[in-house]
Amino acid sequence: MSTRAIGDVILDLQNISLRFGGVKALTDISFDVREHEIRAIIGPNGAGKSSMLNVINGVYRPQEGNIVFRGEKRHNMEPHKAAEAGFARTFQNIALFKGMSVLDNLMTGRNLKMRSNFLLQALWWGPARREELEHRRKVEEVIDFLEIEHIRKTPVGRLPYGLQKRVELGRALAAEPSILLLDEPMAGMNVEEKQDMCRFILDVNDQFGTTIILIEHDMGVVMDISDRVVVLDYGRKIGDGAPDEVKNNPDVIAAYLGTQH
Amino acid sequence: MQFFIEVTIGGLLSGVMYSLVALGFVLIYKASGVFNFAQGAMVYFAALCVVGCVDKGAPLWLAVILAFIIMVLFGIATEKFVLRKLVNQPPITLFMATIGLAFFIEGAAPILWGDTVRPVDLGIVDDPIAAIMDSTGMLISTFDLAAAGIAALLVAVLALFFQKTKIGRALRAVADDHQAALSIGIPLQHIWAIVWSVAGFVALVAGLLWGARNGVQFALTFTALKALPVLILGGFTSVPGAIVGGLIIGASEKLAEIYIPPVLAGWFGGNFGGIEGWFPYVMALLFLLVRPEGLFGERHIDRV
Amino acid sequence: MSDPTMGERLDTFPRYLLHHARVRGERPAMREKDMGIWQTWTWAEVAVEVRALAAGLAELGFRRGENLAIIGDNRPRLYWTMCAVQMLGGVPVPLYQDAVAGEMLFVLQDAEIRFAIVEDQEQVDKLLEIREQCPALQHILFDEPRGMRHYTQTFLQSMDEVMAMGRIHDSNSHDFLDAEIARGSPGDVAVMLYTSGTTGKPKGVCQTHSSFITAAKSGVEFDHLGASEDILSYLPMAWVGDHLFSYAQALVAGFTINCPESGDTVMNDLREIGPTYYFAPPRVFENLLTQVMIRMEDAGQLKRGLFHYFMKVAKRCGAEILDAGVKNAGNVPFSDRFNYALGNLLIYAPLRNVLGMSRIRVAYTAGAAIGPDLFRFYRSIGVNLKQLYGSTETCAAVCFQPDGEIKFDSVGKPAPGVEVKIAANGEVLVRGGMMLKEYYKRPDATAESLDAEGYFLTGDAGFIDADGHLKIIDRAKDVGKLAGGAVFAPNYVENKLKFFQYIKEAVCFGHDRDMVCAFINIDMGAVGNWAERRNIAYSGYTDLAGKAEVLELVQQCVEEVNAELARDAMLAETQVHRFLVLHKELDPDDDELTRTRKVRRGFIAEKYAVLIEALYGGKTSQFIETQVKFEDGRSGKVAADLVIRDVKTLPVVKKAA
Amino acid sequence: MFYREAGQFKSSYAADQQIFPIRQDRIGIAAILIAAFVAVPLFGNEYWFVAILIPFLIFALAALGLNILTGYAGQLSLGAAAFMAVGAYAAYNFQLRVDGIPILVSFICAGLTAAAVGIVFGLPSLRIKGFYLAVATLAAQFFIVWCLTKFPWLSNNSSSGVISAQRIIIFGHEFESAREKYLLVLCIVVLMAMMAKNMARSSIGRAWMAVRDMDVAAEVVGIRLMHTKLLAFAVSSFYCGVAGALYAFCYLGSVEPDGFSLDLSFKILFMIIVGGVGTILGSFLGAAFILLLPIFLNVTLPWIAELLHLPINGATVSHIETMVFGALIMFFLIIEPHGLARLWQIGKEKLRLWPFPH
Repeated sequence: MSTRAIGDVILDLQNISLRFGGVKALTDISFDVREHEIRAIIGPNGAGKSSMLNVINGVYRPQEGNIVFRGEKRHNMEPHKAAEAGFARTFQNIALFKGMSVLDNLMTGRNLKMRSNFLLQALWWGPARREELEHRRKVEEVIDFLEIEHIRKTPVGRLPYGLQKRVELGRALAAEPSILLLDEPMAGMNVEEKQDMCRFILDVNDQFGTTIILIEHDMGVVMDISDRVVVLDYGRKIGDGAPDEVKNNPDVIAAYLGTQH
Repeated sequence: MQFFIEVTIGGLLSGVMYSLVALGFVLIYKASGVFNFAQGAMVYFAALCVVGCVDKGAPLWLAVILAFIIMVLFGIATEKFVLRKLVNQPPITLFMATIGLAFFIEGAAPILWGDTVRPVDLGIVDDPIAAIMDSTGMLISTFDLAAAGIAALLVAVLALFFQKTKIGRALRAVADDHQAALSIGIPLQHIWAIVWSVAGFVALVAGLLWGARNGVQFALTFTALKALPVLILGGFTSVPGAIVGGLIIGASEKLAEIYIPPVLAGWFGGNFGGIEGWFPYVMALLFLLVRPEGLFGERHIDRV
Repeated sequence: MSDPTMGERLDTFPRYLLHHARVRGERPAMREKDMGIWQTWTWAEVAVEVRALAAGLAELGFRRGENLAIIGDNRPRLYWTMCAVQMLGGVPVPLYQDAVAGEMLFVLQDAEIRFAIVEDQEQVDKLLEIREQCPALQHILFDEPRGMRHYTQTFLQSMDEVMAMGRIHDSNSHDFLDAEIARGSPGDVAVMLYTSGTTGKPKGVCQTHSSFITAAKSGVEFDHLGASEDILSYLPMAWVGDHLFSYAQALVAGFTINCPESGDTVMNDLREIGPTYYFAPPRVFENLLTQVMIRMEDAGQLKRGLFHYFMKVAKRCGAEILDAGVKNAGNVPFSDRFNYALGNLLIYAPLRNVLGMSRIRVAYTAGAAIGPDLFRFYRSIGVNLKQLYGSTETCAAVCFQPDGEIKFDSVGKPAPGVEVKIAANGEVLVRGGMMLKEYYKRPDATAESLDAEGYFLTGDAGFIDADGHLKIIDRAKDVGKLAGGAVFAPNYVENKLKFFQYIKEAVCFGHDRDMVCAFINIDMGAVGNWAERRNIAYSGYTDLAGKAEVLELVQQCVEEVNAELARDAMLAETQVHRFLVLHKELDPDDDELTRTRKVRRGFIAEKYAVLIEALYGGKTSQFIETQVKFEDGRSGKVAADLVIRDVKTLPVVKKAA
Repeated sequence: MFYREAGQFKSSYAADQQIFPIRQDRIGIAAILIAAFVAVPLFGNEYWFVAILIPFLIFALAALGLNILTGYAGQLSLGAAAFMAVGAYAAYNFQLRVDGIPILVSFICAGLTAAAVGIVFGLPSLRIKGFYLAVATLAAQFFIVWCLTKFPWLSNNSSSGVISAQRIIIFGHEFESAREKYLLVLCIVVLMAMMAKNMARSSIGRAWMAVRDMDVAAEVVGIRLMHTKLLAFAVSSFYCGVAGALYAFCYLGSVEPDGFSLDLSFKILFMIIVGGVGTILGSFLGAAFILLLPIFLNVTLPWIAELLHLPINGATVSHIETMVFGALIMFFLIIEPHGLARLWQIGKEKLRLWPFPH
């Protein structure tokens, strides 16, 4: 399928447990992610998939466990530190900035890389102005990549669902992440939109070597595009391995048969 | 020490009044998620209605009933012309709308009823209670005590209303989950109209008590400003919180007013009275930093 | 003005390019909407790029006289490729980019393509699909590298690579390209455009530098085009019109061509650029007008009122005022002029703006008959829309409508230096500097299309009217004669009928007969609406088509056509005498129309022989039953008693010519 | 209709990202600026400068400040007037206590002082949101005004905290007449509006809006909430502070702490609601509207009352004014929550698409 070389482990999650009050969302979950791979997290509704992503980039703080990222061990991430370290993500329920245009939403993805201070920006002075134009160029590359030229200046709130999802991916890509976390990137899309999205995900992985961790409901898609799959059920890990292995894992089959939806 | 206790009790008793106003806030917030800045204006308006009716020659009891009817009509009108049009707007927008509502009432009330300061006589004398004064030497006003009693009664009635009546249960259902309430067939708009009427009733009681004490005047609208820190302290959704918060704020602001200015004057020289104006806020603010959900509020988890 | 060429020999396109790079090096030569803005290349930059590409191609082994295929949307680098190939004395062969691989196969084989330069992965895939059958194809260059990372074939290269190679080559030996350019001569074939050919295989039309430069110059001089024009290039590069406007004329006049971002954004890009020079086939103008009308229906009362009021004003005097502006000889009353000025402020100018036509000085349409209402609409709102006439073999530059002499049904006067004459059978013959050299590898076809005096046989029938305007009436092979000897052009009459919104199709008969009769198909939408407004109830097409009111409506249309025909001495004999409205819609599924919705006259005449008999037999009605195929594949029968009506005809007006 | 954009294409990002990308807008703005800088000073009279134009500009500046915080960064504040007070008193004290300090430097320092105070009261915004924060800003409102009243040093020991602004001398020229003051205020407001617009279209503006629209997502894309929110408080307070200084120095001449009451804060809040939350233009439209409405009512109400033979006095007019304000706020929130600026925006879109419907 692709010629990229899967590298060493860059993210290792060790014995993660997360509770909200008395409710256990995740229980003692461990798995690792290798550089350049597409790693899927699957499981029935309420299995704790989104919570897992939220732990990875620091939106939630796990009560127990460690996150080892590029050899550095820590108890939890901070969202903006995760962003600085090269994590970008999309959300299950689109979390775009509704009041802004597509272009501006994508530009926020580059905020981290913008250095000039607000005074220079207020004066639209040399470096600030140059920087703004330079990053615009980068963002335009993402727009071109995702084929959303025609909606560049449309406020995101007015876009149909499928396009919003694509814009959200664009915002993540604008940050040139090394690890991309995708929370159900194809949920609620029609077949054609799903195909497009699949193509984009594979292209990102292939062209930029981005490591991708993705949650997806569509089993066909997951089995097609991912290198390895983690299966969660009721906050516990019940399977982990290559798609074919996972597909034949009796626990996984039971979990899925038991919770048809 | 005696002075301290006297000040504290005085403070607690006026705190009851804050609680009363805060209660109106909580009711509306719980049922409709609206932070009603106009509650203070409603207190003023309700009191003016009573006074106005008395001016026109109605006996007090009739005036109170008329005022109550007016408040109910007002509640329905608010729901119909303002809230219903703002469904699904962010809470901040609703909040700002109630600021507008407050201005509207503050402008309309004096046009309807006149803007002079007028007394209202509930027949309760504002004298120290002799028995207490004799035994402990402390000055505790009969009126304050009666007011506290009425407030306590009101809280009890409301508690019963919420627990025992069908409407009350419906109100609680709405507070917990709008969707759920809809699905069991309660028209949300009726609920809101009822809640605003109940809040109007609470405002009426508060207005009468405050008015009887200080005269019915524009300053009554400021009670809303006092109720805000109470809410922060007690939590926006908790009836007990409103009561406890009101007591704490009432007592502490009186104590602060008595004990802090001399200290400041000692440092800087001059007169530092009027601390009451901001002390509850700063206290609430500091409290917020420690416990953002308030004493009785529920901790909220952002789901992503 | 002194000689602008300063003694240069401007007789090939590469020389023109270098000329512009020298004379107006800083002026924009090309823009493309890309990455959100209009990326711009000046003439000097384009010259550098083209040289790099040419040198790179030479390095790859591209040789003088070879053909090179170009496949893709209108993109600057594909236009550059044309010039680069010409620099090396090769022949660019643009192909229609939306053709499937199988359709491309013939051209690739016929032209013995060794090099192909294509736009993107999509086109590369098509070529790979048929590569086995094109053993000659050795190099495929692509413009857009996206998605090409995993194509490992060595014969695939990106244009970037080749141009980088070329840049080095050109800087090392600048003289090489200069010498190649110097070797070029005006008589060399500059480009090969394949005609679609309604019958048989496509033929490659070889056009020389000289002929296209002649054609371009005549157009440029005719409309006084300067270096400051902007044109939007969005029509297929393989089509002669695009080659004339976006390549030949741009290089001759030195104006700017603008490439849209993508096919979906053409309308928006048109609006942004606001071209001063514009070309579109009638169908584009028609779609635009339809959109205007639909969108105006959604407008508020006031706006709609204003729009309709001023549209009436424009219809009354707009076209005249546009002509008057040119000729200064208008006798439009002041009140109309005032009304029109007001309309221009409130409606016409804003409308031109939203359509992206604010800056248009000259707009052309060609390729098919354009309805007079449609044509008049654009002219009346102040867009100088004109018609031209030509074909691939004549570089699309035979006749242009001169400013101020616009006739809705003529294609204008012969361009300077072009001779037009009408053969005895009515066919239009053309001679001039803009003619093809030959059909590629088809001496037979070449010989067939040129007569002894060197006239090109266009295959179109037409005549030249009293003012010297050429009028095309039909394909020559379709033209017949009435029994009385008058020329009968069925298509011409049918088109006139079809310009009425109520008439969807018309089929005219008359060859070897003493009068013209017609079958009519009403337009279900338009007539249905019309009927509803009059409270006429109907159950379906057959029912509606049989209503007396509808027949009356159609009769009025036919009579109007007759009145128009009567005005033309040449055509007056072909007025429609009798007609009937068919009981079913002509349908490609029933083989009555081609898939491109052209009437299959012969087939219809056979199928409905009984109706034709009735028409010419003087009957007033005729029963008919027809087998039809429904959309779901079932078949059934439609039957009706068709009323045949006589139409008023006018006596022929004899004009003193 | 008058927007004819065909042919206005952009061939560079600089051209595409300029403040007014449409030529007709640039012409319009240029016309307004010429009118404001040349025509108005030439033909305006004292009443216009003092009663309308100067307060309009100053309130527009304050509204701009509040709009940065509330409209752009989404942090509701009910204490704008307090920060104006800080600015007014700070400018006064800088003039008073620093020898030879240029007045413009004082204004800047006043803004900076307000910004510092703003940051202190913005700190709670890191933990609390929405109306909790509104309550925190109320604390600022009451506390600051109390301080200004009670600490005599701040008002140079004047009774009840009243201060009288010093003379305005810039490069040896004294700005004395209303016309001169108008021009000074105009320059400052135009400059600061331009800066606000620049911030709004830069990364900092996007960060504010991101925090406003979806703070969790903002954090995930790497926007530091603390930094962003506090900067919004600082910049907003800076604008309010300068507005306060101008209020004291160019408008009223002498001010007292109670002048910067909660009512004034509300008035500024109303300006941005009516004008348009989250737009620069809205601050100006809102300020004009809220300022002109009472003038309009004062003129028309007695006239109407006379027509209907109703008794009316000054108090009633002011009650009606309050009532109308309240009704208007509700009206705008219901009908057009994005205010006059959005109406203008829609109107403009209509003109751009004319004759097609929007």
